[in-house]
Amino acid sequence: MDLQYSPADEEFRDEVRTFLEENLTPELRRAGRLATSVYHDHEASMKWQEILRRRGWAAPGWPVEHGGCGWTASQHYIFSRESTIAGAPALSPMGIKMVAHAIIKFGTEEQKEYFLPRILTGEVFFCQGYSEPESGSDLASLAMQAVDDGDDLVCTGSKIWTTHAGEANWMFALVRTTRGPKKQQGITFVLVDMKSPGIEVQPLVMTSGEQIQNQVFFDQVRIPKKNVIGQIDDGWTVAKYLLEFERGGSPASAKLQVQLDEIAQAAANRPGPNGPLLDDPLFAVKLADLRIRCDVLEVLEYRNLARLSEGKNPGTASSLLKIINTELSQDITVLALEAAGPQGLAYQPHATMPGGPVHDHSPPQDGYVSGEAWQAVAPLHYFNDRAGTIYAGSNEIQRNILAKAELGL
Amino acid sequence: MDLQYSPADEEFRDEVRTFLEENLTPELRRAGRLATSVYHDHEASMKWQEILRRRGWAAPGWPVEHGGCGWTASQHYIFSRESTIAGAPALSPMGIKMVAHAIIKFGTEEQKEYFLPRILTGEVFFCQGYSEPESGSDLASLAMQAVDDGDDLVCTGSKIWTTHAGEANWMFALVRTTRGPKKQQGITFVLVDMKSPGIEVQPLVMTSGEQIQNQVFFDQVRIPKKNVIGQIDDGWTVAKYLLEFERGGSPASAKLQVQLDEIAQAAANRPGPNGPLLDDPLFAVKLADLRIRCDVLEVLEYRNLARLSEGKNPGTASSLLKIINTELSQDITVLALEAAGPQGLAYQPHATMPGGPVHDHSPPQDGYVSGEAWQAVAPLHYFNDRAGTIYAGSNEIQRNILAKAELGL
Amino acid sequence: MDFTLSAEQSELRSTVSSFLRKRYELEPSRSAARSSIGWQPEIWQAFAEEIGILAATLPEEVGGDGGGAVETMVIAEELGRALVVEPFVSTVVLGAGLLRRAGGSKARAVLEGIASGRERVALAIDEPDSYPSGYEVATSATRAGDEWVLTGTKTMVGDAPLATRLLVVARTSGERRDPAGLSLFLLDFDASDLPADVKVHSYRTIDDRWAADIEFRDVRLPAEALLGEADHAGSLLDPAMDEATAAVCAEAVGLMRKVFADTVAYAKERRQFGQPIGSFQALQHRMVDMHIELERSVSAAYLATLRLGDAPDQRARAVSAAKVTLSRAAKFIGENAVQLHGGMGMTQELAVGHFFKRLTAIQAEYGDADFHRVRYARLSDHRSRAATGEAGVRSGAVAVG
Amino acid sequence: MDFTLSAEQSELRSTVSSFLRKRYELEPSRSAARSSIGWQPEIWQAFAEEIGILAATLPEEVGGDGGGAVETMVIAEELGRALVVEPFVSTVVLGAGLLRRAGGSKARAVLEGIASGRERVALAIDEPDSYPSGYEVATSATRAGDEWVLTGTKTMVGDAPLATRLLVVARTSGERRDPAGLSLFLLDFDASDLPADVKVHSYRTIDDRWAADIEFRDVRLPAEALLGEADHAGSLLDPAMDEATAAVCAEAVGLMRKVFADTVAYAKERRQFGQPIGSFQALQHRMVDMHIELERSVSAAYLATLRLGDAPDQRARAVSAAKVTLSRAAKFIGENAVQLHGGMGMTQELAVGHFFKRLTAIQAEYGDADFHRVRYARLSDHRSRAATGEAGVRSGAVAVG
Repeated sequence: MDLQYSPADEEFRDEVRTFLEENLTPELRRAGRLATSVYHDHEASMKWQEILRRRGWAAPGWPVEHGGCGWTASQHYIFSRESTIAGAPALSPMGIKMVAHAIIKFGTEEQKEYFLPRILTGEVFFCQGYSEPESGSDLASLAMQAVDDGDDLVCTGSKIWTTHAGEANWMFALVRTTRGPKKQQGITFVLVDMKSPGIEVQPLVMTSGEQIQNQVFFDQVRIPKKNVIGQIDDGWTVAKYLLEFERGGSPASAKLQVQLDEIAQAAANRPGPNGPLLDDPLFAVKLADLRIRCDVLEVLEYRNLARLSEGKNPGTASSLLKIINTELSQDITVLALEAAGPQGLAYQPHATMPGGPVHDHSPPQDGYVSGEAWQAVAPLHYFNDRAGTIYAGSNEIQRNILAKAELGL
Repeated sequence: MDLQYSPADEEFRDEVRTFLEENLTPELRRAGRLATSVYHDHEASMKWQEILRRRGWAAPGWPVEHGGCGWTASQHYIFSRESTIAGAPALSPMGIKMVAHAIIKFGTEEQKEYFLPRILTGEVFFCQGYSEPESGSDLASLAMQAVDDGDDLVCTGSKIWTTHAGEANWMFALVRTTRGPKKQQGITFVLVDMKSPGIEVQPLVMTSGEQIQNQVFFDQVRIPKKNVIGQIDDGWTVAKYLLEFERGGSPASAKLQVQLDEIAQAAANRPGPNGPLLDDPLFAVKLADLRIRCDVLEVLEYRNLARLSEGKNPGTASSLLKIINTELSQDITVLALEAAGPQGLAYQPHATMPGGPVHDHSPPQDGYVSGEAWQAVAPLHYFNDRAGTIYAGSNEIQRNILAKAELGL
Repeated sequence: MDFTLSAEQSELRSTVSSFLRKRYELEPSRSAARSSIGWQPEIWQAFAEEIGILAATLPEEVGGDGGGAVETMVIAEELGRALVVEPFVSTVVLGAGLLRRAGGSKARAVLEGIASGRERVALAIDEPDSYPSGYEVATSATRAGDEWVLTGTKTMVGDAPLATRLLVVARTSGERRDPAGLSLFLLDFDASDLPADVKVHSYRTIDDRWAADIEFRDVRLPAEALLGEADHAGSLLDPAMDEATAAVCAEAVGLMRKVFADTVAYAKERRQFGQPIGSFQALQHRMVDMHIELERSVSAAYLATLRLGDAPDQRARAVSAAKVTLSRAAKFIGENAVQLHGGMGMTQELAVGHFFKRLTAIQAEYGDADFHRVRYARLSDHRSRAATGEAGVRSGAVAVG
Repeated sequence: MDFTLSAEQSELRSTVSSFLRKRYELEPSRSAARSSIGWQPEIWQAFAEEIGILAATLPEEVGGDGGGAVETMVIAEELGRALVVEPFVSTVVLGAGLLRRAGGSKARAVLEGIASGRERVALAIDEPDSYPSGYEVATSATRAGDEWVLTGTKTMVGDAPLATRLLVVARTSGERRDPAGLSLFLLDFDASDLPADVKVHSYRTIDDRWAADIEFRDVRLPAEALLGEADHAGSLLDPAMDEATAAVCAEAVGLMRKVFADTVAYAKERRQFGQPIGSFQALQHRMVDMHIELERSVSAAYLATLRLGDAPDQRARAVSAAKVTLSRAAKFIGENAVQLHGGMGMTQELAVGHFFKRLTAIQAEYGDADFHRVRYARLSDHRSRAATGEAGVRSGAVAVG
């Protein structure tokens, strides 16, 4: 047993570090550092994707023949970890990390040829159409009506929590082609051109004021059957396959450790009850507790990585990691808000780099910021991060999964 | 609105204080202070009951004609609160506070005449036969078989968690006289002479080593029908009536405040990382948090008291108070154990006054105690207090009750 | 022990409550809050003229009704329940509390203005480099002949952009962390028409209120700008801050009543897996815990309110106990209300999202939980608790052999 | 990154585990622990002779097998799972760790005795008036010619009643709270046959182990009783204490695996309201949280174990992280195992009650959670975390505009 990287991994890590040092501009780092949620500034994110693409690292998880890197599980982890630590913007997961895998596994040759290279360049940018207003945790109950009409499916209904629907030109969606006794059956996985007539995107304003999520209305939208992935009525198979990529795929500990470092640095300069806030025993112990939880999460991730490296199935580890990292992340946003002090109550999105437009906010003409940018990030991050325990299967659902699958209850 | 006692109440409080000062001997206070659970030293408890009886205060809650005091709700609260603060031993609740109310409400004249005065003097000492090994939270599923045989019911089965069964000469019990579709029906409330042939008491040794709880085995035990309280098959009515007296009856905040005072005093003399433990900011804040919860519980109790004083039903307040006070009490035992430090790991029941005999412990011949008596109390109290969230309807059950009755879920 | 409102207090509650139900809707109030005006002046005027809550707790000699802590609690709770952003606590509780204690004709005039709805007051105390609520003040006021010269920077001056007067805490003697040596100054104020030596940066807060950072550069104030005695502002600030803290505790109760009721209603109505989500035991227990936190909060708000007239240490301890309790509850109830509403709870579509933001902000106002925990600990006698008034605990001799 | 045991380590695990399954039952071990003997000497002898765990981690030159931190972890976890009360950690990890570092012929002889099962060692460090684990030492050893004179009182000397040797930490220079100036002395010891100048009070602990308070009254020790260098015991104690802490963390993992498995099994079997209590969602989620705590604990024990060879600060931080994690988990899992077992969980009838007591005690051993939180905070660089070795976080430039 050991906690060391292999020499080959160390070499790889150094290669990644060098690349990051050479290519991450201060502007790009800024987008990573001043992000207020998991969604980073769209433009910076796409710029970074293009830099990665040129290096051949935009989609390392794809099969080599489609432009992947053939990395080991360790290498994926190291790349993700180092990118985070260096402050690289996050790429949108919808295309590269999600639908692409469905296309690779279940798509036709034409679909692969058309979409995969365009996803890499950003020419095609996907959003996800899964949840519906009445189907959240109970995803399989989805009801978006898709009527078979010759070469097309004609869809009517609405999708919700559609991240970046405004920026996207394609959507991958689950629609209801057949109603039967088993709700998982009769679902079809489709790719939808967002310019199709009958689609209307309505932004949802979040508590942070950001408009990243949307509700997308479908009124008799025609989807050519050639844009079905897999078989009609068998979309649940595709969705389940993708779920593995959504949950616990990438390491969370690095991002959280960086956040804690930032809090520590900030608290060293903020006033506490008796000298710097960082020297306040109550604050110091809260910070220590969170750092300890991060250290432990890091080892949990390594254990998961070791299992993956041996070719084993992660099993319920993704549920476990999702619970641990989202709850830890939320607690970190609470400490950041506490460290921010009164300035953390000022609403100053103009000092941050949110993942989308901000509703109903006019920045001051002189660009004034009360306190520092990280203090402006703190409340927005706190609000947005509430999503962590709700999305991608709420933590209540994850606990149900663990109770059944892990404990046999 | 105000938080003041009325002048009449203040006068009453002074009367109680004077009585306590004059009658609480150091030995009796010791039993209160060194108790390791809600069950105080039996002998001290009975001695105190006798002193109270002579003053006419042993059973203040009974109707005046049976020896009660006719006090207002405030007066009951004040009496209980002052007794606790002064360190009086607690009386066994089984007789005076529980079965007596059943006898008064549902008993025959003979039953009243026989039992009530003897309960007061301690000549009759009751234990409770409710739970069975297979019927805990689901009390109504109890199965102790009671066969009708002329003038008697003949009982076979066993009861568990029978506090002080060894000290008791009578038991009040729920037995199954009829099996029907509704489990609450067909239960009968009986009084059982513990000297009846066929009864065997087997002590249960708790983690603290104390033997206060018992399992009581019934083998063809004959119970004369004249010892049935209420109607045969209608015992659930009696039990439900008594439940009101068991839950949230008396104020818990006073006891908890005294415990916190003791912790504070102890921590002022224990070494901390930097001077007295009490001056350690981490410890001080934990203590403050618990004291604050106590202050708030006190107000919750006053609000409940105010409702009772107006003749209103406490409703779900007893479930609410039970949850709050048992969970707070447990957290206090944790802080006490922490304050006790290494000596809190020494097993020294001889330095305490437990509510019953201790299994498998030979006190040192020289009576040596590592540290002080309160440090010896700390771990035993911690262990015993785990019962708080289990007994009298586990806190999970109380939350179910609140969800249904209070929130309508 | 009495937890019932008097007939007048009940009447006050229902007056405020029915006014807000009819006239204070979420949508228009948010729009106003986010506009350049930032609030609804006509509502404020109605507070004064129609339901009289601006005068309810002011002394009779300035046109008030002489109400006390319970009246403040009743009003603040109702304002919380409707998520009112208009500056009640800062003007009527904190501002008026300071002015009332300071006395003098100038203060009296402002109090009359508050009662009639003309004046709004903001307190400038926290500074960029000071520990929040810690009375750590570097802003100085020095005597220059008959005048005072004020220099320094204040931050997060709540409601300043709407205020007609500023109360500024400045140091007139002593070192930066010295609790003594502070003085209170009253300044005319209009954020839209400022003298050259005052610079104001106004901003919205996360809960749709307004605040400002204010820089004073050698601002000359007349002698009568000093309120009360020089160097002794602490004796005004301590009780007034405690009153304001008790009032936001009551406001928090109102906020929580609303989001809790909404959450339970939503859980009964929202169906997943073929049943209402409120039928899942894990969520039921969560809501029971929210109910418990709410009941604790109500009690804590009573505790703070009913102890405001006690001796300073008892008062401060009760207020700190309440703020710790309310902060914890606000976080627990706010976060879980969002969680149980799922994604919708994170949007501005439902009330819960807006209330959540106020519940977040209120935790930090007038000292966060840690500030009050430490204050409470400091005020608790180390050996055994002193009597907390008549209904408090009386410690017996706790030593045992 | 490798979390698999080597073939030898796996073999060791199954040897220990199958020995304990066959030969170490709860009932007889409790009886022995509560008897005047206090343990099972024949088990100890079997540890040495049959499964070799007393020598497994000792250096080869004293008859050991040269195993390291992972072997200690494997053994301690299995001992925990069987609730072994015999003094493995104090003798083989802490005692031997100190002796090994001290070196010299006397230490070597004792190490040989440990390997063969003849010797058991107890460390006397805490004192009645010292902060636990704080190295606060008033007991003094002063030179008198060729001898040392030892005076002072030690408390909660774990396993002393069973020990054949005492290691005593005494002050040879400096003030009471001075971390330097401590020295380590080796004394022959037999609790049943004491010299007049040593007074011992033996007692059982809440988890059925034994400990003692020991008073030294001008005890004269020969020069060679000093282990290592005078005034520098800290350099021996720090790493040895960290190793012992990591070992009890592993032991705690074993304890928790057992009570958690018992709890889940009980929840599946115990029926109330016509269904297994494990079908109630609130209890399911509680058990999931126990599972999460357990998985975190396993990871934390790995972290501590695999960092024992790192630089002192990295080692200490990893060990403190582990102890904080394990203490929290031990409390949560222990308390909830009892709660879910209901009344039966509070008795000595089931294993859970006994394990609960050990889980309670272990939280306080080798520094409680607060002690380690503070130590961890102190060791964390204030600006940004230093690299925690190769796999640790590397902080980039974290400043933003």
